[in-house]
Amino acid sequence: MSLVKRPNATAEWFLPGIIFGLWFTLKKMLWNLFNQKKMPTLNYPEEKYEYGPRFKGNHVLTVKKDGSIRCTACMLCATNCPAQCIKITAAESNDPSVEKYPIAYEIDVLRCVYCGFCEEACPVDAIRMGPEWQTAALNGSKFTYDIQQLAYRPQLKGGIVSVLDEKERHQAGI
Amino acid sequence: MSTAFTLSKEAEEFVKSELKRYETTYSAIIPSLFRVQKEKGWVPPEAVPHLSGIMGIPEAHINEVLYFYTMFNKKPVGKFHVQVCTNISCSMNGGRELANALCKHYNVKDGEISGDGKVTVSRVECLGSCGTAPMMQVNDQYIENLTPELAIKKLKELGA
Amino acid sequence: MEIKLLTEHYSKNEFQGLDGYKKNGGYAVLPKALKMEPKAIIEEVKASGLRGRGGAGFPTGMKWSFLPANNEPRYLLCNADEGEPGTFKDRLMMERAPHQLIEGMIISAFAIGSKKSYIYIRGEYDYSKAVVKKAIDEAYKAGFLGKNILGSGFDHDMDIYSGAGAYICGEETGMISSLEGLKGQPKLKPPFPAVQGYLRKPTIVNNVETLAAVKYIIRDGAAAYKKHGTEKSAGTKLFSVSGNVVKPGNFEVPLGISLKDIIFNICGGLKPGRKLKAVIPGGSSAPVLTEAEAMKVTMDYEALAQMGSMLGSGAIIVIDDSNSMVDILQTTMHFYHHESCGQCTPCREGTGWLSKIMHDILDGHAEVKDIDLAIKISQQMMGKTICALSDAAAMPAISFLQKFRSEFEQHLAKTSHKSGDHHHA
Amino acid sequence: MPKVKINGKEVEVAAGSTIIQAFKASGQEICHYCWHPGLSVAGVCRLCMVQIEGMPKLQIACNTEVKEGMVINNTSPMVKETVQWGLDFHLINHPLDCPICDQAGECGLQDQYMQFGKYDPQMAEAKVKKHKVIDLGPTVVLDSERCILCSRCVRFTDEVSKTNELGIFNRGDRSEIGCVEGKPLNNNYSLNTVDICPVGALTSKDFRFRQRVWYLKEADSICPGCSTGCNVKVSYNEEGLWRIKPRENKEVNGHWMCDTGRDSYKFVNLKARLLAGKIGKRDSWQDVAVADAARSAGLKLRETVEKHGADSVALVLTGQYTNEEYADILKFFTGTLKSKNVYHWLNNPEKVNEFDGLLFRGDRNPNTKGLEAAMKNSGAAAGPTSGKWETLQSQLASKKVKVVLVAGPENQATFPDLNEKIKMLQQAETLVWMTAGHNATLDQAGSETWQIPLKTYIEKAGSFTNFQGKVQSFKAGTTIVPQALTLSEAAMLLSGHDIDWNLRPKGLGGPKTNYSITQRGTL
Repeated sequence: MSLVKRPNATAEWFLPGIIFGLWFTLKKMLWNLFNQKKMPTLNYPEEKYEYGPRFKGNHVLTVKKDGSIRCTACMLCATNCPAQCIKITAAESNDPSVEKYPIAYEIDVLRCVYCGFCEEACPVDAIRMGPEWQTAALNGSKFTYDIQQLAYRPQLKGGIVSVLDEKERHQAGI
Repeated sequence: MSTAFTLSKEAEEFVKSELKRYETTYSAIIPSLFRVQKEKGWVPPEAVPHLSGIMGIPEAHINEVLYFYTMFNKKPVGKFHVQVCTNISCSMNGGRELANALCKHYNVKDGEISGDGKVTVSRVECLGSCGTAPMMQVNDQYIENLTPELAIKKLKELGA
Repeated sequence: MEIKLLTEHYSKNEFQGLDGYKKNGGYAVLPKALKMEPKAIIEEVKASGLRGRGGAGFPTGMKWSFLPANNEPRYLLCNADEGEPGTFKDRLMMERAPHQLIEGMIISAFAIGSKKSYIYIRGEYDYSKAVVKKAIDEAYKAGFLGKNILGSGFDHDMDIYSGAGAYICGEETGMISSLEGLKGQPKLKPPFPAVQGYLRKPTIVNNVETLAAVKYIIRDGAAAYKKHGTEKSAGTKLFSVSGNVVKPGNFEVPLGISLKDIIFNICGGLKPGRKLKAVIPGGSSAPVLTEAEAMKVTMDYEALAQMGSMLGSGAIIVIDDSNSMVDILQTTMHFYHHESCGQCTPCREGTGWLSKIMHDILDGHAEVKDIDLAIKISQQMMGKTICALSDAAAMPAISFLQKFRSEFEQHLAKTSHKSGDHHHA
Repeated sequence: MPKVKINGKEVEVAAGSTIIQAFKASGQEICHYCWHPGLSVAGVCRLCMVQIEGMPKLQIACNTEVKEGMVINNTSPMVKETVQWGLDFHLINHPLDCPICDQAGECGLQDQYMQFGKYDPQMAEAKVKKHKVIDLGPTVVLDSERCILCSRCVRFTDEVSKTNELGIFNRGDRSEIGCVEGKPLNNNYSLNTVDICPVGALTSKDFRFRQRVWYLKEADSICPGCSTGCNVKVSYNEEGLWRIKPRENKEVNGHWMCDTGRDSYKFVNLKARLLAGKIGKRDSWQDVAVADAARSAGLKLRETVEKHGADSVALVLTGQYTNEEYADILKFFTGTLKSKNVYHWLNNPEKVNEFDGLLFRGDRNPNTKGLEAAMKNSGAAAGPTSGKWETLQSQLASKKVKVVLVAGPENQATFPDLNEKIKMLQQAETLVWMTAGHNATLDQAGSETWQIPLKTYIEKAGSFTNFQGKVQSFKAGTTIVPQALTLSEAAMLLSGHDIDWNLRPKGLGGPKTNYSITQRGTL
């Protein structure tokens, strides 16, 4: 149980509070003026914070060594997704060593809760939660990420290579 | 299809006579495949639909038989198909060394045809000549109690 | 000491042909047999204690009596698909004395009431096929085959059939499948061949040696035959001895002879300076015997079974101390992997797995725990499949790995570092 | 009737049945792959091992006949270990590509390993490499690595379809299923091999990669493909139907169905369907609510009868509707309109009695028998009246018949004479065309036409009478076009009555799209 303290006479007389507040602000301002480097805040958007590598930001679809999409369209991420924000359309590839691949992979990031279940469900390291976190856009439709956005957006510089290579795995007999 | 593949008249006659020889027509598959191999040196895949046409047996059954038995060559072999036994008794008495020596002499790998198209050396399982190991089978003929040098000499005598 | 019953005239070249065979007492038993009651022949064979010489050692007379008593056509098949590594006795018998086999077969066919028999000869035995075919033609001409044999009213036709290179066709139902023109895959039992075999008709499958021996049982009587050998393992047997002995070859001896006797007296012992390490007593499928076991065992069905091994086809492979047991087991496993027909999963996958493990052990890619794994795999393959090939692969694996475990461990200790890292890691 | 004890539970089974059948009869679980009730016994997977009291070795349940008083169990440690290892043997060379394998979710290996498996894989060696993505024929794709060589498909082509296309080539663990060059797996029953394949080795080209099976629901139904009336189950999700599989019925189809029948999901899906009522003619079509279309058509019919007599209207029925619907529409026509001008539109009279020897029949309507019976009952006409088409034709030409009401074919592909007949029927002043799908010829109508969307077999309950005269009833599975009517509902609306709209099923929502996003406006 928490007790709420009733205001008494000293508390009602607010002038000392105002003076204390102004003084505190002035003190911090002066400190900041002379210690700019130690300032804890960032001047966003000129300055940006670097999150740790495990930060779960915007999704990334990884690619194979040849640059094609790693995803095999197994739909485990879509099945596992608690927000049901992933939509995949699979197709048969002409390359028999690929067999199945997604022709459409869409994530509705407005619905996404960034739980990371998709990357945990993925058996082939095809989807990861990347370090990016700026998801602002002017239009609602911009929040549906497609393959182009997920795998080949400029920030990824040509795509992130998956740790698993199907050909190598097949040759190794796994 | 069977257009490109033909058998000699005698062979076709042979196949037809074998069909009547046994209690069931299916029994004629093995002798017929042997006959094809005798004529062509190996059993090309086109032989299967061709035989199926003559014998009235589904292609898949003939192909099953063809692939089950090891004596049918599914790939072309040299004029002299040298099969060296490398099973227990033979390998204990130098069967593997014999096979290696022959491979080296004819500059081939296991199952390959030598440059002049004459010799194929394969390692095979027991040929039932364990008391006279090591041995090799050149086409149909058993040559026993061999050493690498002797084997090469015998093959030379045969013309390889 | 050798007893030459079946092989009495084998040294004579003329024995191969009809005339030479007749000169040496050939086709003298046939008229006698044809005058007997078929049932009496079966009883005689039963009384002789003759057991199948192909590998399983099942009493022949008993097998014949399993035939249903109906008028369906029945077949006699001679199993000459000799594929067991180490065995080469049937080849000798067919090439030296084809008529002896044919005569034995006619008598057996008469006993079981079969009008058609086949000799299934393995495909590689080209010379055997030619010799037997020629002998059959001769027998037809001389009236020993065909309609109304020797005026007895008994008709019988005989033909040969060539295999095409499959060890599994030595298994009786595998052979029947092969003869039916299918893949040589063993069939489900029941029904057993004696009830439903070749073309779903009652069929008896016997080894070359078994059928040849029938002639001598009828000639001399069951009691005379039984004099050779032991109480439960009667008669003589051809042993094919190979490996590291001075004088390898086929030797006919009475069952119950000591293995030591065969190796050191009949076969002239080992090469000088070599020491006996192990003996495979019944073809590659038989569990291996250590030197100590080999020195005290007698060669009959019971003694070998007691030792945990088997007489099998009578192929004795003598291994001296110049050989690596790892190498031999790898060769054996490679063979079974190569020959598994691929029908039953435990055998198809198990033989492949064992072969890979043995290969890894040989190359030093394995660990000690792989030895236990291989034993476990083998145990799980035993008795789980349609035919006995799975057991035939598992038994040597278990015996080699258990009896010579220290050698395998030493081999691993010696080699496991040379390969560096491998896919186990 | 021998009695046996299975895991302590006593069951009585028919004499001559095998232990595995006794297991099924007693409702107990037994691990197996190669055994299939519709095929011969192969006994090669060696998983249905059981322990029988008095026998030293384990026996396979699929090839061992039950004998009176047998005491059988498959729960002893020995059996369990054997099955665990048996499954491991199956898996050591089986690739772990479940993510791209279409069988995942309905895979025998997955399910049985979960239930009976060892959970301790010890295979460290490289797997055997075989061919992948082999085109076996127009309908089936093979992945040899996934194949566990149970030989079910080979036995199917040998024993059931008797076409012998498949074989197992090579031996040992190099064995592979395959066809011979020049003779692909191409028969009208090829897709049954996909059904019976316990793993993902054989996959259907039509279904391959299109859906994961765990997104699909199943509903039982009757195949409308021909008059055999195979019992089927339909897989669907909110986007529509994806495939049809056979359901066992010993009296009708056994375990199988034909490939042609498997196509009868395509005309049900949205793309092929008529979604709203349409009134008008070429270039002047007007979309109206389904109920309004039916009501106005009914008004037209009744007016015509009042003005020109009962013979000025005609009803044309096809054999693709349920018995109940026939009764209702005929009641409307012969009762309310008092007309006996009813015609049975039989699409291919010359092929009606054709039969391929297994399941597929030339009569491509599921309910020809039912329609004949309904027509007889209503007193309209009897027997297939293909010959009477001339009567209708002459009546149309002489403008005696002014309005034709048609319950057109649901599965338009089975009517080769469809466009020709539509053109003929369009000679009438007014054509009221009721059917499930849209049709281009109809859209080019020169005369006044009503198009009223109807429901398909999977969206309604009812019964079909198959060629044997066997009445097979089925329930509604799912709803693809919620606004469409059944023929019974249409009959009610045509006769001027109303139906209870609250009782009608709602649709399942349509394809899953991220539509909510695109509907959000710009900021």
